[in-house]
Amino acid sequence: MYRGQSGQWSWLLHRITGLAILLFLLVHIVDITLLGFGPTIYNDAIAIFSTGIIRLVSTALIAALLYHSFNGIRIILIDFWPSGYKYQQQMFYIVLAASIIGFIPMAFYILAPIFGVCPAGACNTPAM
Amino acid sequence: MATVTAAPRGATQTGSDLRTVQVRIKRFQPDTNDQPYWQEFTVQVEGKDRLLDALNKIKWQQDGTLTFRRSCAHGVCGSDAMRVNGRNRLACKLLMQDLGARITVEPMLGFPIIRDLVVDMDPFFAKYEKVKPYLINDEPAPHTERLQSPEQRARFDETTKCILCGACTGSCPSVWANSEWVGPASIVNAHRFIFDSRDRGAADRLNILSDRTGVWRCRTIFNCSEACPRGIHVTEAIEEVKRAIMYGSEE
Amino acid sequence: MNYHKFDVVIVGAGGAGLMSAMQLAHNSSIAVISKLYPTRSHTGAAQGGVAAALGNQEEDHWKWHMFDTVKGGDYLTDQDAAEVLAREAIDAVYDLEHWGLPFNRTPDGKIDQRRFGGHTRNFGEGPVRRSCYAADRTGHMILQTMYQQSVKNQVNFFNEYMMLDVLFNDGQACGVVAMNLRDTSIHVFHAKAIVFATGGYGRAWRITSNALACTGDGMAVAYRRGIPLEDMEMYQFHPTGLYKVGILLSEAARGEGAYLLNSEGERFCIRYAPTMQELAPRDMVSRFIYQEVAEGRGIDGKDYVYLSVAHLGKERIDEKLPDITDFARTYLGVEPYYEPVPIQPTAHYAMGGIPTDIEGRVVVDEQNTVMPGFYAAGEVACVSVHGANRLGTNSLVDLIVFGRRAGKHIASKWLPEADYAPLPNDPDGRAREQVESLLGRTRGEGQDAIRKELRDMMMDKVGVIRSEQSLTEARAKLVELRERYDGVRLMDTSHTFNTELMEVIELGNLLDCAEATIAGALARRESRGGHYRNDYEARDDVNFLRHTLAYHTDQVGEPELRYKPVVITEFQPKERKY
Amino acid sequence: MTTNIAERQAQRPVPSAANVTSYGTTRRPGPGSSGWETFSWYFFRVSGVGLVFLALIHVFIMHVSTDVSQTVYDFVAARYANPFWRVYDLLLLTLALFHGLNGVRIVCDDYIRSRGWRLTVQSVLFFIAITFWLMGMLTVITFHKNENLAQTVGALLHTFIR
Ligand SMILES: Cc1cc2nc3c(=O)[nH]c(=O)nc-3n(C[C@H](O)[C@H](O)[C@H](O)COP(=O)(O)OP(=O)(O)OC[C@H]3O[C@@H](n4cnc5c(N)ncnc54)[C@H](O)[C@@H]3O)c2cc1C
Ligand code: HEM
Ligand code: SF4
Ligand code: F3S
Ligand code: FES
Repeated sequence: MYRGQSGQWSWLLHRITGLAILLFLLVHIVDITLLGFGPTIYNDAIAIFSTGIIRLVSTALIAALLYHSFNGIRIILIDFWPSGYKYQQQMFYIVLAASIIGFIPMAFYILAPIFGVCPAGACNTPAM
Repeated sequence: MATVTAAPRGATQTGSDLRTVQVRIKRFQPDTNDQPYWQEFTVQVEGKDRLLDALNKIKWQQDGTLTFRRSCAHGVCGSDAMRVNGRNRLACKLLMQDLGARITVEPMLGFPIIRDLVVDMDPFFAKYEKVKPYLINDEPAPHTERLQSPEQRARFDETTKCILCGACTGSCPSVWANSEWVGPASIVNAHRFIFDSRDRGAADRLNILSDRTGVWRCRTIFNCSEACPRGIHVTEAIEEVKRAIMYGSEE
Repeated sequence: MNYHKFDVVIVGAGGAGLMSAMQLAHNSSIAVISKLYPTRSHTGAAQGGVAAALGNQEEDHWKWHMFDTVKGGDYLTDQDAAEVLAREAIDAVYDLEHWGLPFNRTPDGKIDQRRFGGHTRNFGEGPVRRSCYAADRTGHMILQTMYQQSVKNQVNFFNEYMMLDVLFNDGQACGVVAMNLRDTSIHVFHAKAIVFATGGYGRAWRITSNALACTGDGMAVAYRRGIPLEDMEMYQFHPTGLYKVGILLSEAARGEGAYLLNSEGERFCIRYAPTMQELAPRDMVSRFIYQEVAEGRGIDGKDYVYLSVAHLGKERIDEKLPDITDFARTYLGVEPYYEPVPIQPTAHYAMGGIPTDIEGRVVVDEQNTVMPGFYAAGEVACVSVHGANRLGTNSLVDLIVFGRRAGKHIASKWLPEADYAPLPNDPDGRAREQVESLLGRTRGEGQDAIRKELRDMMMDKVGVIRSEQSLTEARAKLVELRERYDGVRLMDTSHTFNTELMEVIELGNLLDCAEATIAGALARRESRGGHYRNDYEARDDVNFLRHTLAYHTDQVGEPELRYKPVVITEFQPKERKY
Repeated sequence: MTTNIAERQAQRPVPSAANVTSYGTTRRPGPGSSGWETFSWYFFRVSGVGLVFLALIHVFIMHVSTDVSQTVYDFVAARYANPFWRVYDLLLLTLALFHGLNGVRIVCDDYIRSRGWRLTVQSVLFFIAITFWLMGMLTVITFHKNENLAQTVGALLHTFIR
C-alpha cells in the first residue's frame, strides 16, 4: 500500500463514485423504459424506490453524486486555473465539507419517510 | 562580527546519540526464492545517520546479500529511490531521527523488481526517451551563445532540477495501473524543453503527449509532487503541458 | 563469452565520457559502458560552475585563465595543457550552450559569470567573473545535457556494466572486459580505441565529498596492466565539508563572506593569510583548519571548526547560498541563519591519474610514449593541467575540454588509420578468475573492517598533512590490508545484481590507488599544493619540479617510481602568494 | 576553430533588449493535436460542468422537493407535458451516459493490459452506450400518457411505412 496524500484518496473516491453513479444510471434507464409499458407496470416497479432499503441506497447515491460533482469542479479548477494546483488540498477539504453540508438535509428528506415523517409533503414507505 | 559563545544546538547533536532501530525490509532474492518476503534487522545508528547509512551498516555488518543502489549519498544522483514507511523517498535524504524506531523499507511500486530494493529502471528511461528530451533547434547556432533573457530562463528553471530518480513515477497510481503511460518524470523532462525559448520541438512533443499514453492519463493525484526529492511541483508542470496542448501558444 | 565489437568503447558516462561520445556518435560505432546509469555519475554533484574566459561580464582573456591555472597548481601544471584548457574552454562552453545547457543569464541574455577562488584578472591583480554557472547545479546540468544529447544521437549504452579489465595486444589497446551487474555475466568489448573516463577515488578517505561509486576503478585497472599513475600524491582536500558526512559546502559560501571560526570564536585564517583570509586557496585553508585542530582549538576539542554565515543575514543567505544551507539543515540539523555550521576538510579531487598528452592519449613513460588506441579524460586522467592543486571550476573545464579533445582525436586522427588489434588469448581470463575466486570465497574476513581501516588510515596518515613517519606507517598498514584483502570473503554468492561483489572489487581498486598515492607521497620530500609534509615544509623546485610516475610491481606497497619533467612554456615558477 | 577572443567578440551580436526578444518569442507550439484523447478529456470537463446543474437539480426534484414515493406515472406524465423537461432529461441522459461510459473506458484502459481484451471491452462498452442511449431516448421522446411503448413504436413505424 502506498501512503499517498489526500490527492490519492480524492482520486480513488472520485473513480468509485463515478462508477457507482453510472451503475445507478444504467438501472435507472431500464426503469424509465418501463414508462412505455403503462402506469401499472411502471408504478409497481417504481414503488421499489420507496422502500427503506432502496431509500438507503439512494442516499448513498446522493452522497456519491455530491462528492463526485464537487470534486469534479475541483479537478476542473486544477486543470484550468493556473494556480489551482497550489490549493488542491484546501479545495479537497472544501469538497468534503460541501458534500457533507449538502448531504445532511437531502438525506433527511429521503430517509425521514421511513419513520413516517414527510418533510416534502406526501410520502409513503412500502414494506419490501 | 558574529562571535560564538555557547555551543550551538547543532554541534551538541553531532555528538553521539546511539539508538537502536528495527528496519523491516521487503526482500526479494530471485536466486533462492521466487516470492518476496519480509525480514527485520536491528541496527544501532546515530540520530544524524541517514537511512542509507543504516542500510550500509546492515549490508556490511549483518547481511551482505541486502541489495540496493546508491552513489552520491546526498540526494543529487537519484540512485536510491525506495518506499520508506509507505512513501517514495531517497534513502540518503532521510535522517534516522526523523523516522522513528520501526522503519519499513520496500522497493518502489510500478517497476519490475530485480532484487530486494533494486528495480528495473530500463523501461523508465525508455519512456523518458519517448518525449524527445533534448534541445531541438536546427537553425544555425551563432558564433557565441544563443541569447535568452533571465525571464525566459526562469520559465523552465524548476523542471531542470530533475535527477531522474523515478520517485514520482513510482508513486503514481496511474502508472501502477498502466505501465504504458509515460508517467510524470517524462512529462517533467518534456516540460523542461517545451518552455525553453531556444527550443523548436515543442509541437512535436505536445503531439506525442496528447495520445493515449500521454498527459491525459494524469488524473491529478498529486502523489508525484509529494514524492519528488527535488521539490519540483510535478503536477503543476504536467498541468502546464496540458494547457499548452489545449491552448497552443503559451505566451 | 559475450563478445561485442565497436570502433570505440568509452568507459564511464560522466561529463568526460559523454563529451567524448558526442564527438564520435555520428561517425563511428561506439559503446559507453558505465557501472551506474549515466545520470547517476558524480559529475552531477558539482555545484560551482565551469570556468571560461568569455568576458561576458568584464574583460577577460584566456591567457589570464591559463596563468591562474598554472599558479594555482603550484607550478606543477604542464603549461601546454593549461594553454589548451584555457583557450578551448570557450568553445566547449559554447558547445554546451548550443546543446541546450540552461546557463544563468545576464540581463542582455548572455551566459552569466561569477567569481571563484583563484581566478584573477591580469595575472593576479584581483578577482574576475569567469565561472559560467547554472544556479548551484552546474555539474547536474552538464551531465543532464550531455545525456540528453546522447539520447538524441542514439548512443549505445551498457548501463550497470562494471569494467574489470583492459586489454592490450600488438602494442595497442584492443578492448575492455566488463561484468553485467544484472546477471554477473562477463562481456568482452573489442575496439580500435578505448577511452577511460571513470572519475576519481575519493572513497579511499574517511571524510570525502565523493560518491560511493568513486573508487578509482579506471586507475587501478590500468595500473595493474602496467600503465603508470602520475602524481597520485597530489590529492585535494576541500576545506569545507560537512562535519562527519563530508558533503561539500561550495566555496561560494566564503566567496560571499562566510567566516571560519575556531573554538575560541576567532577568525583564525587572518593569522595565516592576512590578505586573502578565508579566500586563500583550498589546500591552504584546509591546512589552517588542520593546524587549529592540532593545536587544540577544534570545537569541543574535536576535529572540526565552524563555518559561520549568520552575519550575512537571512536574505543574502536565501538568495546566494540556498543549497549549502539546505545541506546543513538536512544532514546536521543546524540552522545556518543563527548557528555556525560544523565543517572539516573533506577529500575531494584527484589531481593525479592516468598520464595523458594534450590529445587525451595515454602515455606510458618519461618520454611521453603514447599507448596507441588508449585514451583517458576527466578526473581519472592526469594531463597534468591541475598540477599540485586544482582551482575551483577547473575540473568541469577539464572534462569538457579534454573529453572533447580525446573524442576529436580518435575521430579525425586515430580511426582513419587504425585497425582492430586481435584480442589476446583468453581475453576475459583475468576478469573471470577475479569474479569466480571472489564468489567462491565464503570463509574469511568480511569487507567492512578492511574498508574502514583503509579509510581511517588514509585520513589520518595520508591526509592534509603528511610526514615520513605517517607515510611509512601508512605503507605498512596498506601491506597488511592488502594481505587481509586477499582472503576477503563474500556473504553474497548470487549472480543477480550482486552489489557485495561489486563493492569488494571496488575495495581492491581503492587499495591499489592508495598504494600509488602513499608511495608518491613518501618519495616527494617537499610541500607543494595539495601535498604538504610537515617534515619538508618548503617547495623544492630543484629536486621536485617533476611529475611522479608510479608503476605497479609484484611487491605490495612498493611501486616503481620514475619521474618526468614539467612542461614550462611561459610562466616561470614563482612563490605562490595570495 | 577560432580561439582568438578578440575576433570572437567582434562576431558576437550586439547585446540589446531587441536582440533578446528576437531569439526568444519566435515560436510556440500550434494548438496541440486535436486527438481523440484530447477530445475525451475535454468532454469530461464540459459535460461535468453541465452535469453539476442537470444532475443535482434532477436529484433535488425527484428525491427532495417531492418524495420518491410520489414520483409515479402521473407525476412523470405531468412533467413531460412541458417539453422543457423532455429536453432537460434528454440532455441529462446523454451527457451522463457518455460521461460515465467514457469514464469506464478510461478505467478499463488503466487496468486491462492485453490489447485484445481492451478491444473487446471497448466494443461491449460501445454496444451498451448505444443500447441504453436509444432506450432512454426513445422513452423520453415518445412518451405519451396512457400509450404504451409498443403502440407508439408501432404507430411510428406505420406512418413511416406509409
Ligand atoms: C561535491 C563536488 C562538487 C564539485 N564541484 C565542482 C565545481 O563546482 N566545479 C568543477 O569544476 N568541479 C567540481 N567538482 C569536481 C568534478 O565534479 C569531478 O571531478 C568531475 O565531475 C569528474 O567527472 P568524470 O567524468 O571524470 O567522472 P564521473 O562523473 O565521476 O563519472 C565516472 C563514470 O565512470 C563510471 N565508472 C566508474 N568506474 C567504472 C567501472 N569500473 N566500470 C564502468 N564504469 C565505471 C561511472 O559509472 C561514471 O559514469 C566537484 C566534485 C564534487 C565531489
Ligand atoms: C455531476 C457533475 C459531474 C461532474 C462535475 C463530473 C466531473 C468529472 C470529471 C472532471 C471527471 C474526470 C476525472 C479526471 O479526469 O480525473 C469525471 C470522471 C468520471 N465521471 Fe464524472 N462528473 C459528474 C457526474 C458524473 C455522473 C452523473 C457520472 C455517472 C454516470 C459520472 C461518472 C464518471 C466516471 C465513471 C468517471 C471516470 C473516473 C475516472 O476516470 O477515474 N460523473 N467526472
Ligand atoms: S521529477 Fe522529481 S521525483 Fe520525478 S524523477 Fe525528477 S527528481 Fe525524481
Ligand atoms: S501522481 Fe500521477 S496522476 Fe498525475 S498528478 Fe502525479 S502524475
Ligand atoms: S545516493 Fe544519490 S540520491 Fe541518494
